[in-house]
Amino acid sequence: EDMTLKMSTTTSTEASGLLDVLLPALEQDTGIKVKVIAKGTGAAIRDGIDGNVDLVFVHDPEREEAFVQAGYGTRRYAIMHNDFVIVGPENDPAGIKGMTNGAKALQQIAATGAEFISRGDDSGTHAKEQALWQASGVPLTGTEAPFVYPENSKGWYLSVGQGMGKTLTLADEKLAYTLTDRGTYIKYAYGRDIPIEISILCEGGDELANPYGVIPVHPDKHPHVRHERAEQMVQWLISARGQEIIAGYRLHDQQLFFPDALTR
Amino acid sequence: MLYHLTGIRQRFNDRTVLLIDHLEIEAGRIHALLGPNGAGKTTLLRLLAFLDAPTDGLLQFSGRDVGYSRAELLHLRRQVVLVDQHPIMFTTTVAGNVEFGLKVRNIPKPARRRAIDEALETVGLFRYKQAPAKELSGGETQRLALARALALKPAVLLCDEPTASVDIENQAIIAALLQQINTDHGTTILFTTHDRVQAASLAQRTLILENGRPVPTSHENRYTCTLVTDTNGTIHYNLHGRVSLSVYADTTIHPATTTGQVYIDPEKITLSRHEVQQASGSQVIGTIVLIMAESGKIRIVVHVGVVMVVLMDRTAYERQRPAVGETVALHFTANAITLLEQNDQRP
Amino acid sequence: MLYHLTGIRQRFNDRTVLLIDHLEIEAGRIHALLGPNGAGKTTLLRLLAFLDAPTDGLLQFSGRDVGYSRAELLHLRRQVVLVDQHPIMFTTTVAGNVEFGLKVRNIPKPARRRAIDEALETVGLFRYKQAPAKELSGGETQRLALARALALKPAVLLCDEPTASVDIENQAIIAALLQQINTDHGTTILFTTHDRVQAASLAQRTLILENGRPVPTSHENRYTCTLVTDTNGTIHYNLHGRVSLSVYADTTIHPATTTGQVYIDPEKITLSRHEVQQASGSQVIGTIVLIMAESGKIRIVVHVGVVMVVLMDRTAYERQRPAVGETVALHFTANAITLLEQNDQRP
Amino acid sequence: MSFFVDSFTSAFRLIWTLDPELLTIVRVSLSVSCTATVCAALVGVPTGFIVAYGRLPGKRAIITLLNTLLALPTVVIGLLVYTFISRRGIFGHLDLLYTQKAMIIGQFILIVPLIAALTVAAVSRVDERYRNTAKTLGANAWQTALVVLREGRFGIAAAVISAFGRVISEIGIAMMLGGNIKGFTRTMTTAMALEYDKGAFTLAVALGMVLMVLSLGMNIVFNLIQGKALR
Amino acid sequence: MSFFVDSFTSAFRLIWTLDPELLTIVRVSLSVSCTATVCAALVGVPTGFIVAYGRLPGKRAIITLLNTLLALPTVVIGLLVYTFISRRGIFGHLDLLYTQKAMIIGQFILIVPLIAALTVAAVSRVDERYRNTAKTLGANAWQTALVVLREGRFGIAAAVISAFGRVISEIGIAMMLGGNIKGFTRTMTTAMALEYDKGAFTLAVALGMVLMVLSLGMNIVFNLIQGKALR
Ligand SMILES: Nc1ncnc2c1ncn2[C@@H]1O[C@H](COP(=O)(O)OP(=O)(O)OP(=O)(O)O)[C@@H](O)[C@H]1O
Ligand SMILES: Nc1ncnc2c1ncn2[C@@H]1O[C@H](COP(=O)(O)OP(=O)(O)OP(=O)(O)O)[C@@H](O)[C@H]1O
Ligand SMILES: [Mg+2]
Ligand SMILES: [Mg+2]
Repeated sequence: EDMTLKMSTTTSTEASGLLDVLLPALEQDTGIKVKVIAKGTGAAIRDGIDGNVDLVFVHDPEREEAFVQAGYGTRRYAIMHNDFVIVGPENDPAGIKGMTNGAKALQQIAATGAEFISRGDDSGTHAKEQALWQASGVPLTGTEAPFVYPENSKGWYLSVGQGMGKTLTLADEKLAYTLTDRGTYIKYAYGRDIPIEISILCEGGDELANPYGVIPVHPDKHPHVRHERAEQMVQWLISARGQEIIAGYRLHDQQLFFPDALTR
Repeated sequence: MLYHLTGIRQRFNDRTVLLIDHLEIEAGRIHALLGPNGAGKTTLLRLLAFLDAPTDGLLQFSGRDVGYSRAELLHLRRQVVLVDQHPIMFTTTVAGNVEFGLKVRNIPKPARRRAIDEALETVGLFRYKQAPAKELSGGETQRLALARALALKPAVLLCDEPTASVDIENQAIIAALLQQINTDHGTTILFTTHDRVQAASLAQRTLILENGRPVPTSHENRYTCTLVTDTNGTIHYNLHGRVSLSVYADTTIHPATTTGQVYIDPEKITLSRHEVQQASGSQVIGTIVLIMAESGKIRIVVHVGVVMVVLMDRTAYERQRPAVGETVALHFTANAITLLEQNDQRP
Repeated sequence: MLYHLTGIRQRFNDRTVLLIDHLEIEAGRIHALLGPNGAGKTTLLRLLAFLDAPTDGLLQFSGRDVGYSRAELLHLRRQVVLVDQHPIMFTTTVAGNVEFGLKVRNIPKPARRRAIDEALETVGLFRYKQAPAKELSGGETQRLALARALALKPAVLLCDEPTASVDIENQAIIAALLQQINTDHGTTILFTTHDRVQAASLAQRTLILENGRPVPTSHENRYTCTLVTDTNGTIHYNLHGRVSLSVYADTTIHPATTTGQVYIDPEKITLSRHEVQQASGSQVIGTIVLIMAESGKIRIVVHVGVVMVVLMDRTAYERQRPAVGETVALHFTANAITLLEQNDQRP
Repeated sequence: MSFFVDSFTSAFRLIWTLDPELLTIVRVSLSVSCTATVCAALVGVPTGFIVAYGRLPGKRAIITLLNTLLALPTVVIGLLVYTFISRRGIFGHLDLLYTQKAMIIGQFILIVPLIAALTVAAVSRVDERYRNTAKTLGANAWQTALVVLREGRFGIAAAVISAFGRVISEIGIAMMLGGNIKGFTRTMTTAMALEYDKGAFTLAVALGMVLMVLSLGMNIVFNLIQGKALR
Repeated sequence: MSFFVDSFTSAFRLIWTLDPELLTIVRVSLSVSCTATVCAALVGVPTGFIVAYGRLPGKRAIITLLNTLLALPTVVIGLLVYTFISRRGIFGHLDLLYTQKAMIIGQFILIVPLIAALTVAAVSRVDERYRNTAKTLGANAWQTALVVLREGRFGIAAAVISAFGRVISEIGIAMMLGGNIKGFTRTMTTAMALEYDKGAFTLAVALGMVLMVLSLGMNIVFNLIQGKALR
């Protein structure tokens, strides 16, 4: 019982299948069992704030930083990253195929008025999309601060407020563009029973990086958390063994995640 | 013939509760249907109302076989209305209940209103017109059920104990009413009752069921008895511990029998006055409590400890002129008393 | 006194259906409760069974005020059982229905079994013991309801029309049974009925309700009438279009009146034989259909187009000795006929 | 609990200011739920009625089946409908996916068994004498059925009301088939789920409270319509 | 549709091989749903009964309230319970969040109004004479209530069965309060949602089919227990 930890994470992490190879290895090496609770990024961090879990594993650097700043987490450990890509229909009405700069691609989509699906759920991916819009120079509106969207976007900009998988399905269904993390895309493009047909059109830009971090919950705020165990787990994750497993995880012959801890 | 039943059999859970080889019911008459509880009266009425199909047999109505297709049934049922023994009222007003049958017949509204008012007045419920039907008393409910049927002016009216819990004044009104619609509209009426006075005074023909079978006369004077052997070794029937009757010589009695049912034929009882001697085996003493006329005969009810019915010819009655309150002796002619059932339920 | 009612009033939706200033019910007797439909008989029985509390007034039982606390009610109800007018059976077997009351009294199983068998045998339903109670016929249901109550050997038995749809043999059995438990166990019995024969033969005391109020005698001979003015300008009561009666001089009639209710006091009718002359205003001709004894008097039912009841003294009866089937003339003494209601419902 | 106080204040503000976004969401929620409920009642009540009232062979089997269908998870219904109406499905050309119609179809499938099963229970309990009385008074099959329906209306109303409660509070199908598209298919519940995922619990509960107010209003209206049905 | 054929094959394989992971999930699902249903029935049936049967003031208001509560969305229930049992909540020290107990609490809250509302409908329909007959035959308050319950059992059983269908197919609360933790709080439905998220639609529907088989089995058992309740 003492060896179990609770970790909240985003749905994409769990759905990627990485945890299914990572956690058994962890248990084998350290004896730590992890109960994984997957939900939206916001709710996952909220779990940390409320002390319901021992550590959080998410991908939204800004909010992770705020979480640590507020004293809820001890420290953010960069574990790995993958990247965001902009996907869209094969016929590419906005003509963004081959572009690397996400912001420019968005600008072009806005210019042509091609349909774009926004996750609109304040997730890590959504935060990234917001940042890209800010950088694109497209005039934006929006009442609430983090929620902005292009002006005159009615009809082509759809905010769906759902997880990545559902958003991808929706984009595929509507043959629209959307921003996605590579991991989920690969699952849906290669692993699904009915593969989605939209393809990667814009990838590679630095601003499209998608870093994942792990933060143990601070025992000062929540004395009951198993901080030492959590710390032990994090150390394992950033150890060569943990990082190797992450690097070695392949799905449909594609590498999904790139270890961060060893290089930094 | 309005109804013609041939080989009709009705079963419930493998028990045959109705078995009628042949029965005809004449149009335009008033018929009384008598019989003990569980005889199958209600079951028969439900067949005649086309609510149930018989398990077996042929039912003809107005000379045509009843086919039980949906359209045909609707057509037939619009001519025949059954008033239930324990009628149920729709959850609406008194007027609403009467209106139902008229509405389904697409009677226009003004005519409907008139028919409702008329029907309610005939059964004396006009002042309850707007009251919720479920709040009526027992007898009022029964009268409303009748009004609900009468408003439809059916060709055939089947009434299951129409006056069972109706007060005396309304019993008379209902009886008069039935007679009136019979004469005015030629409505065929068939009603069940346990009241022989009513049956005799109202019906032109009487039909008796017993154990699901039509029988020529009703078995009144039927008593549960215990068999008692006296000190001489003679066996007597003992009725409810009150009356003792000697056993007719030809009767065979199984040795194990301790209880049974006896039937005393009311036409085989003679009545004599003034003989205030001791009651003996074939004679009992009692008081006359009621005398009434019944289809050509006179019915005399005598209280001898149990209630016993004597049927006299009119001429014999005129001659003897027994009076209510008189003490009389009843004599039983040979084979007046029959042992119907022998049983030994208690070990 | 077992029950003592003072100023009891029961209202439903602002309508007073029961209003009893003072009423006592004696223990150990058999009481009959008579009255027309809607008179409040069932309502009264429900009060006496402690099922409803009166809107107003004081009910005493065995000399103590009834307080309507839950524990007290349970205690009281275990002494008093009401058999409904239209009894409902629990969805179980016949035996299960009888068992219920015994079970809630924690009677041990063997005693329960014996009581069930006995109760079912007394009402002649033993052979249906294991049948589903809901499948019984109308009269069988009523008998089962009685068995269900009898099995409990209550101190007070309230029966709402216990024999309304029971066949004649079982009516006699039930009557005998009620008499027997009254004598054997001193059970107080109160039953309602519309059958005067039964009331007279069974009950030691008769109670009559009308419009929710106790009245000394029952208003029989009450008829709905229309007022007809003949060619001479004289007004007559016309009963159901059959009988015409002249209006008593003192009666004041509103000019607008076209219909009303008349009451003919049965004790103010005299009967004469052989006078086969034309019927005149104060005399009608009819045939005797029934004669019966009723608490010191003789009740004679005459069919004069409508049914009319004549109550004679025993001595007058003995003197005149009218017979069933005879044609007689009825004379009405002054103020025998009262106009009870005057109304003009139809414009 | 300050959390609930905050939510309450927030809910009050949303209603008070007639927040236009909220109004859109409420409109979508109501129109989808009401349409689905009405359609499902039109199918479910007669179905349940026929099962309870008709003399069908295998009645008990049908009832068991209906009860089993009550456990049909929203994901399965969502996927089922999805498969048919997705671009690749046989009804793909109708372009139904991610529209209110799609949500209505899904929710319809969800509650038809519920309404039917509860209607069976309600109608089975109606005294057989109502039926016979209607018949003998000359009612045709249809009119007789209406009488029985009328007498069972309390239970049937309960069935429909509980079905309405089920759809208006339903999330899975609304999410999968509607897509939670802002301004088009976002309902109270999907909005709530979104706020929850964002970690904006206060707003989620505030929306929930608005939903309860809405539902209360609907029920009061139901109650008035139903009128004297309650004894 | 080959999709459904695949799902069916897959479901069959899962059941046939008695997949150990599946067994765990089924066990969790059943134990949570059954416990929640039993507890909710123990509270909801008496509540509904008292409302329908008692002479409470404001009966109609209570019924309207119960009907309103039917529309309580799972997110709200989830958050409500979350607020209380989360580490910061007043019951935080009990460490209930993300356990089966938490799911049971949430689902209990979800279906109590459902059971109560449907029980009200079922009991209201029972003829008043049953009650009076029981009373006059000497039954105490409790025994009288049992008689009425017995006569309304068909409708009450329908209430409980539909509540069971509701919880076993429920996702939101199971997800929010159970956390879908593999081996502990993963139920049929949350597993289904996960498979769906993973894009493994076939497996999701296969799990759904297994759920339906399970539910069918439960209903057959119910049916046998209920026995002759069906007229
Ligand atoms: N629950 C009720 N609500 C309103 N009115 C009622 C209710 N119960 C009875 N009544 C009315 O009270 C009056 C008396 O009813 P009650 O049942 O006592 O009559 P009753 O004497 O038993 O008649 P019956 O011989 O027809 O059985 C009737 O007019 C009836 O309509
Ligand atoms: N639906 C049924 N299922 C099983 N048995 C039934 C059913 N209906 C009637 N019976 C049985 O059939 C027999 C005849 O019933 P029926 O109702 O016709 O009697 P009845 O002559 O009307 O008697 P009563 O004078 O008591 O009304 C009874 O013994 C009854 O128990
Ligand atoms: Mg009958
Ligand atoms: Mg009465």
